[in-house]
Amino acid sequence: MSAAGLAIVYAPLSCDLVVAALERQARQVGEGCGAICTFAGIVRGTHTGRAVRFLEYEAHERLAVNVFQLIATEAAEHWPLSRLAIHHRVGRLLVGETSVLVAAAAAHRAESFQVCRYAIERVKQVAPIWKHEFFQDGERWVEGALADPANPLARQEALQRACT
Amino acid sequence: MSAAGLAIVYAPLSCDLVVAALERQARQVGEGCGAICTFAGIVRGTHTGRAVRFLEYEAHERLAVNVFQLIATEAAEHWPLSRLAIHHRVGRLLVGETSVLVAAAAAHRAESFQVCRYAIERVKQVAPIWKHEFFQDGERWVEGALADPANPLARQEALQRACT
Amino acid sequence: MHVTVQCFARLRELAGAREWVCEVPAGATVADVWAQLAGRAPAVSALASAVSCAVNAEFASMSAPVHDGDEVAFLPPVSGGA
Amino acid sequence: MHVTVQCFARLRELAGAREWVCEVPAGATVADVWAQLAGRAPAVSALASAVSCAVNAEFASMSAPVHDGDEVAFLPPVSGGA
Repeated sequence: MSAAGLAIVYAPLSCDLVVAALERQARQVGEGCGAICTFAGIVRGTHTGRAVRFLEYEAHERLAVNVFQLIATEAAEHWPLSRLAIHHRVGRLLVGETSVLVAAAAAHRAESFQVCRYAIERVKQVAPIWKHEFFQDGERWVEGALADPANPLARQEALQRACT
Repeated sequence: MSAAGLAIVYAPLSCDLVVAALERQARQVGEGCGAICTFAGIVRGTHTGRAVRFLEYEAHERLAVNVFQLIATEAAEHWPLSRLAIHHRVGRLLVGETSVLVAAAAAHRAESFQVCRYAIERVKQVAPIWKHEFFQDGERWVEGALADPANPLARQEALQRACT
Repeated sequence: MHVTVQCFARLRELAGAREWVCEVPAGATVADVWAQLAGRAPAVSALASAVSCAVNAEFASMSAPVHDGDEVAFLPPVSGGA
Repeated sequence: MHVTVQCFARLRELAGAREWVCEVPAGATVADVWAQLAGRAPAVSALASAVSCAVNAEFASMSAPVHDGDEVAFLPPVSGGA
């Protein structure tokens, strides 16, 4: 698996552009591109009951792109004929905007769903990206997983969630 | 679950437009819209080794929209806070174009993947839509499932494929 | 009474027409409409065991009654969604 | 020798700077760089048990050696992807 697009982006994300670029790449592979599954993470208007004003995402950009490439390489071990794109936005995002867009292409739909789910799980586990929530009544940094791409249990969990 | 968009369409399908409309609807519901999973079915360049010139899709349009509504109602029984859009294109499609676009919105990602996968499985099982393949060396109608929305085994299979 | 018969996809090609207005007696069922179609276009019988039907854009069984003005659609096995 | 220390997110706020050039002796490890950071900005110690690190945009362990000109990044627990 190689990458149609693995990027940290400062502007709104477009599903159509990512899908079109991915399709052009994936049509060259195996039986061609018959299925693209995408996942968009979107800024919600409330979190744990607090009204969200906006979010700010911050990334270690070069490391994040390296991690996206690692995720694509991992996916290629399980789904060698699939293709993957991962775009994560940084900066200030308003409610309703897309923070992350994962797209997975394959010849058939089952594989496209699995690759897409696997990739978003891995992004959440290991990508060096941070979410800063700004509420009407305060702010907080969200801190989730200790990023460790070598942790086999985390990878196993991502595979399970991909319904493989 | 109600429908942001359940439609038979004569023009190219836009993921961005469908996602934007769905997000506006889904943000009003429950914990809001934090996740949209989409599935695009795409015209492949070869099928069973034969080079594809183009496809033509035909639908019983009114029945198809009724079936999309039925699928949305079924999904609401399992995932009451999700929202669903289904757009299926008809007419002539070239290689690389999107024939069907399903989008499922939920507060969290697991549910968005499940609803999206369930919906595309049901579309394939029961929507009154037909694919006519035109190859370099001939043509054929594709005939898959006998459409029976009341068949509980088919619905069960769709739920299983949604990894519920 | 009259019903409008609609055929789709390969069935449309076998029937030779997308729509056809058919006269049926009072009390007729979808099966009676199919029989008339098969009489007019015997080639459709190739799909007899694999056809679904809908009346006025709702799925119906072959034993469902039809009424004057109904649209009766016959559907070969479907192949949308990919 | 000199390395560039980079801190992100809450760790950046606790450190009071995104980047800081730090002088370390030959043979120093990432852990030595962290100790210097904690000396300069004690508040970062709150994250000591929950920090990952990267050298030159590759994940690295605390015991990894650093070299002159390296970029040494400290990463609090991540929260992208949603």
